[in-house]
Amino acid sequence: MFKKLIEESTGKSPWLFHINAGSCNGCDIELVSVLTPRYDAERLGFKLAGSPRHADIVVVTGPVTKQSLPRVLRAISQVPEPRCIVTMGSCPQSGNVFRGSYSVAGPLSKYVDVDVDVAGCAPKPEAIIDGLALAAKILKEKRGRKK
Amino acid sequence: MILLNYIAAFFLIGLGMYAIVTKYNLVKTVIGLSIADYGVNLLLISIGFNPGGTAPIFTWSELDYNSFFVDPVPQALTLTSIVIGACVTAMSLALVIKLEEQYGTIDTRQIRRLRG
Amino acid sequence: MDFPFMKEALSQLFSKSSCAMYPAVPSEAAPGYRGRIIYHPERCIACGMCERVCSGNAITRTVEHLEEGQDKITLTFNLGSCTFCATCADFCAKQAIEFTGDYHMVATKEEDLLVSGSFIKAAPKKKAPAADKSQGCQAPASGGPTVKPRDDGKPVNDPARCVYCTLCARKCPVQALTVDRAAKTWTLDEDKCIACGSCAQACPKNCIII
Amino acid sequence: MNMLGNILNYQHFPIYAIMVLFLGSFLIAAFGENRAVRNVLALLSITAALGFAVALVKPVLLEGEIISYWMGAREPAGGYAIGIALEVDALSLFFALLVATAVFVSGVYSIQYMNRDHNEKEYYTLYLLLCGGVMGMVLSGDLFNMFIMVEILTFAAVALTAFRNTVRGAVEAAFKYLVVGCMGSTCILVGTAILYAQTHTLNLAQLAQLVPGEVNTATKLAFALLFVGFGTKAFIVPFHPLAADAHGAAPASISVIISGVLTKSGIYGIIRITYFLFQSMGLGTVQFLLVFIGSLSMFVCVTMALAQHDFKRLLAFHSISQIGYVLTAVGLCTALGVSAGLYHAINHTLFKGLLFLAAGAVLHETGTTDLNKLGGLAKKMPHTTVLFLIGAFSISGVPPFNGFASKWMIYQASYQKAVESGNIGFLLVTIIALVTSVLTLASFVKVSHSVFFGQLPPELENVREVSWGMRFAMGIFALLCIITGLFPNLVTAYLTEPAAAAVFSVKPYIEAMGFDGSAAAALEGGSFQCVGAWDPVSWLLVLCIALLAITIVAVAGKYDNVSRCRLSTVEDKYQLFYGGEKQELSQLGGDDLFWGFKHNWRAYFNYMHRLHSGIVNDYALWAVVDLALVTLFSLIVL
Amino acid sequence: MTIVIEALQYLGYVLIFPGFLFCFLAGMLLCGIDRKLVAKMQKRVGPPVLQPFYDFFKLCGKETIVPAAAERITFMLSPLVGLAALVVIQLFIPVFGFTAFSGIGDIIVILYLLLVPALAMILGGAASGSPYAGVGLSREMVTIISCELPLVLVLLAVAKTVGSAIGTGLCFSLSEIAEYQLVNGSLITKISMLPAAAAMLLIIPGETGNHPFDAAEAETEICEGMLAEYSGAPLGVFKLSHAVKMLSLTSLFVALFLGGLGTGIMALDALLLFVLCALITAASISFVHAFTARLKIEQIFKYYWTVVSLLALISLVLAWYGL
Repeated sequence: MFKKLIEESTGKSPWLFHINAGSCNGCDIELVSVLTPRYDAERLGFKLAGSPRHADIVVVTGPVTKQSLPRVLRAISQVPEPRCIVTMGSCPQSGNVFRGSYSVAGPLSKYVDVDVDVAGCAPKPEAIIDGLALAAKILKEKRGRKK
Repeated sequence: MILLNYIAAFFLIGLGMYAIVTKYNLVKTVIGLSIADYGVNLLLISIGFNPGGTAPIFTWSELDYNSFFVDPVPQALTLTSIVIGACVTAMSLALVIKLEEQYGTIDTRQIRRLRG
Repeated sequence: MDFPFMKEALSQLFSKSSCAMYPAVPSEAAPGYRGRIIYHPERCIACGMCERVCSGNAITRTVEHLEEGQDKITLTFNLGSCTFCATCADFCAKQAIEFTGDYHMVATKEEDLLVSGSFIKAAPKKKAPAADKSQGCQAPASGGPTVKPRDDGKPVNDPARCVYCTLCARKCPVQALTVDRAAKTWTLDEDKCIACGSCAQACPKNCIII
Repeated sequence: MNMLGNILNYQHFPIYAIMVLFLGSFLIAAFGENRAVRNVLALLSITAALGFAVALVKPVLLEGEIISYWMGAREPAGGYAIGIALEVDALSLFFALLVATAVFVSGVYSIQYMNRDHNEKEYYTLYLLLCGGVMGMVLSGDLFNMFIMVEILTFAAVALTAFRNTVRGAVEAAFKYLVVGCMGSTCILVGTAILYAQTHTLNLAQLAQLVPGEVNTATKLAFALLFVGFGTKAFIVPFHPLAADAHGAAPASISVIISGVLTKSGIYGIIRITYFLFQSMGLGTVQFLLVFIGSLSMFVCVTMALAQHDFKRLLAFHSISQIGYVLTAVGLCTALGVSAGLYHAINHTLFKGLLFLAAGAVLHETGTTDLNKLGGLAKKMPHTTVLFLIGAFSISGVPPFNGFASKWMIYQASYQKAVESGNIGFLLVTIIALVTSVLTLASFVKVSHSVFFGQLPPELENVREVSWGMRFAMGIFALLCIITGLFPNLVTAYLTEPAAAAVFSVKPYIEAMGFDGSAAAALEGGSFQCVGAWDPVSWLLVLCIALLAITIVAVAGKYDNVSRCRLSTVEDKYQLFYGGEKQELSQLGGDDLFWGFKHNWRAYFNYMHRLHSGIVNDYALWAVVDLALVTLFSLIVL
Repeated sequence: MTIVIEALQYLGYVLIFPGFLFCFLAGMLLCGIDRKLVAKMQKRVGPPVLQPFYDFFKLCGKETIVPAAAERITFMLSPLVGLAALVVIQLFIPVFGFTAFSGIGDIIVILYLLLVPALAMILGGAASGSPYAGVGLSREMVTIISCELPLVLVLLAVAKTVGSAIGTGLCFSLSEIAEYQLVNGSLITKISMLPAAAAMLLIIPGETGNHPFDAAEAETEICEGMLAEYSGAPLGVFKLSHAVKMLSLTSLFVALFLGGLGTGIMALDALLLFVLCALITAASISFVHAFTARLKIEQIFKYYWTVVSLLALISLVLAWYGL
């Protein structure tokens, strides 16, 4: 029973940890707007956590600069299993306009397995909700696979 | 006459306290302690003094209700007190020497590493 | 102490929320929203303008040589690298790139974010794919052109207005134009020209006529 | 056989208890060159002292007998006490037990704690002198002997404060202590002399018989002098800076004696003069004096402690704060109040001893007590940490440890007093006591965070747990802390209530020595009755059941799904989360941890900081002003 | 035989009714209601009422990481101790006429027991070694200090009022306070108790660490402070403790001021208690949350020691003079 409760709950309460890896702030603002009354992701159980230790989903924005790379990787490794990594906006997926810059180490998928990509520059809040819902589903699957 | 003793005793105690409170020299502080101590000794002796009494040296058989002597107890107290006073002076002077070694001064205003 | 929203909070308790219940209630993007790219290979002439103007390096063009001098040209738009600025669409002379209101660009694999299309381009021919002429071409300036347009869609220069700024030559994707400022000459290598119309668009004096 | 029986008669035990300590001291001075001999002698004498004190429990505490012992069998002649007397009633024995326990544990601790110092022989000589002085003082039935013992213990304490004279400020602290301590001793002597001049006796019982009938300017002055003199020994405000200085420099085992025992001797003296000699506790004004000074000590010292960043100095201020609790409770003059105060006195000796020993253990291993330089020792010294936490919980009054039981009684006593007397001032005392308790908790949170938890500075990487002997000594205190916390009924029934009853029975005290006690004022303490309910054993049982149930449920719910670092190099995953460089040490300094609190009180804290200037003249001035104020007070109201 | 039955009965108290199970369900529901209400007041839909349950069970399924710098035993044990202490508090607080364990604790014990969960959290945070935890525990401690003074005043005022009414002068026993209210009506009907009740309402969010007094757990500034290094089940237990603390404080309010509403039927009483708790949560936690911004720590201190303490003091003085 306990196992089932846990499995059921895993998809219903995904907590986010947001890492800004050199983002221009566009995606960050959009992510915050997802929590505003207009979109209110909390009704789906989403919540912004303050520490990676609390999080289920890591949302990375920005092109992953060289300076931020070790910290991003450290923060991601500190998220307890099962976890799900979401890249938000084009930057972490490819580097976008910053690609090829001397200071950009991205894309993120070179270093960790990215679960969900949300494209857009910046993505529309609805797209973010889509992406997070997909991440929550993946989370639940991972949880089910583990047991 | 004995009143003068009391006044002198309290004056000495007061003087000692005054020295401790107002003098910033460690040695003067020690002197203040000694002066206060002498004041106490004087007070003790004065308490035991009976005008016209003899020295309190008796054997059991000599003692009767007519013998008139100064109170021996305060004298014993005074002796103890003098000994203690000497100890205080010795100890405090030893500490003053150590302080001078460590701080290079005997000014109390500069010996204040422990504060707040 | 002042609590300006105290009453507001109370009144909201008994009124309807302002949530857009998104996943349950589908939501349309606003008009003019630049979402997922649709690429129309049949209109494309592979001029490469889009690739050149793309700031995010999202567009790649691959050329595959087939027999008979035909090339299979594939354009791939990586949405994961796109800034959705629509400059490519603006620059496309042939309207081959279209931005739609579809914002559901969520993928678990990077390949899902690629939009690509390919077409086969024959060796230089007389006929070029028909394009909407009224669009790519600027309206003639007052006074009218002094030269007649060609019928194969390739450019003609109007020497009366040309100032030999060389912008057209720089914009030409296939280096078919040579402009010499000193000698004041404008020459077109007709074999190279693909009739994309970029020169006409680039011309500040509207002296190139297609 | 008869002689042996005579020697082993418990009537002689009080003098034995004092003498073994002094004897041990002299023997060590004479034969203490060898380390083993020295340790055996020291252990023997402290164990014997403890044994004699415990042997007196049955006749004195349980059966209520008052032992009167005349040295050389010189009984009073002609209605006047000539000989030197020991008088042991329940109150004396209560304090003697405290002394013996603390001395025993601290002695056991010293053996390994002092092994890195030179001059151990002198240490034990002075140590046993100090202990004998305190023991003699609480068992003495003679005011002048009390003074002598006070002088002995002051001397020994001063010498021991300066014992590690290379430690920062040790000599300075000793000198300040000596100056102000001697002023206090002088006050006691002058007070004694004045009382002698008025009554021609030095025997406490006879003084108690004669003094209340002879209230004049001179005895009022004597009251003030004695009160201030014993106040110096208890380090109550305004003498608290001395305690802080002395504790910071003295070895930890001595701090235990100074805070746990020496201050108690001051409290004992104050109880004796207010309840017995002058029998003035019936006066609301004297109650006010004690409660006021107690509350002031309580609050001022706890705020001073919050501002400290030295482990032992902080503990020293807390020590005085807790003494403030004791004095306040004793000053309430109700059975519950006195009982609560004495209970807190026991607890204070135990938990403060434990805390000082823990601080000593930290100092012994790391070489520093600066809160800003320590951290993360819990991983290196797990047992010390647990023992320290027991002490910290006890002093902050976390149930079910002993500090809670006594504080709980103090709150009730003060609130009851407020309700009964209708004086809203006592209500303020309850509130101050409660707030002080929380502030105490706050500063111990600060200590535990900055010493035992948090991050380990790299230079403390090689710290090891202290030796078993030191842990054993701390363990005794910790065990006693828990026992006295769990069985408050037993403690009150067998220890504090008899002692509190003795406080209110002046007449038997006088009559035990063969004097006429009929004139003694009958102080009525009222009945001992708690208005609340507190049953720690049941509470603990319930807590354990709840904890067990929760643990079972938790473990079933994958609570033990733990992953931790098993490699020698720490992976990223097990690093702390913070946005800085990887290896950066970011331990929070203990200095200003409660900024949010201190910010609002910054004027007060700055003022207090300036006031505690560290200049000995200032402290002497405070003593003189205190003396003047108390004199004025007693001249007006007594 | 009777001993066995009695033991089972007490075990039932500890485990089921006012104990663990009730705490768990009611606390989580209160938390859910609070979140829903705040969302409503902010024009949002808000999470489902059962969301705290989802959160808790999800956290149970997560991996628990013990940082290398942490002291493992303290780190793992402190959440459980904190929760156990809260459950015990709940056992001491009367449910109108019924108290599970009446003879072993009183107001002051409650006052001190309320420190235990906070202390457990502080020690757990300190044991984790995180600098954020250091900042968090400092703020938490200051918040405790802030709340302590007004809470003491409120409790003393109640003790005085009931004590002078029943003739003993003062009364620290909670079950006696509850009985008095059952006979003589709720204390909140007395004028002297109104400021105390108001003060208590303001204390509740501070004690539970709810918005706007949550400087100690500010997730945007200091990564949830003491909880920064907690993950998985221990974190879930802390979240549960927070929920139970809301229940404890609100039911303490009910016991102190609304004790006269009891019906005498236990099931009904339990339901009534829960409804009242939910109402108080709505008034004191959710409502304040909805329209305030987080206070700085020194503002919290100032606020509690001036405004709230003054309210409580007025009440105490009124009670003192028998109004």
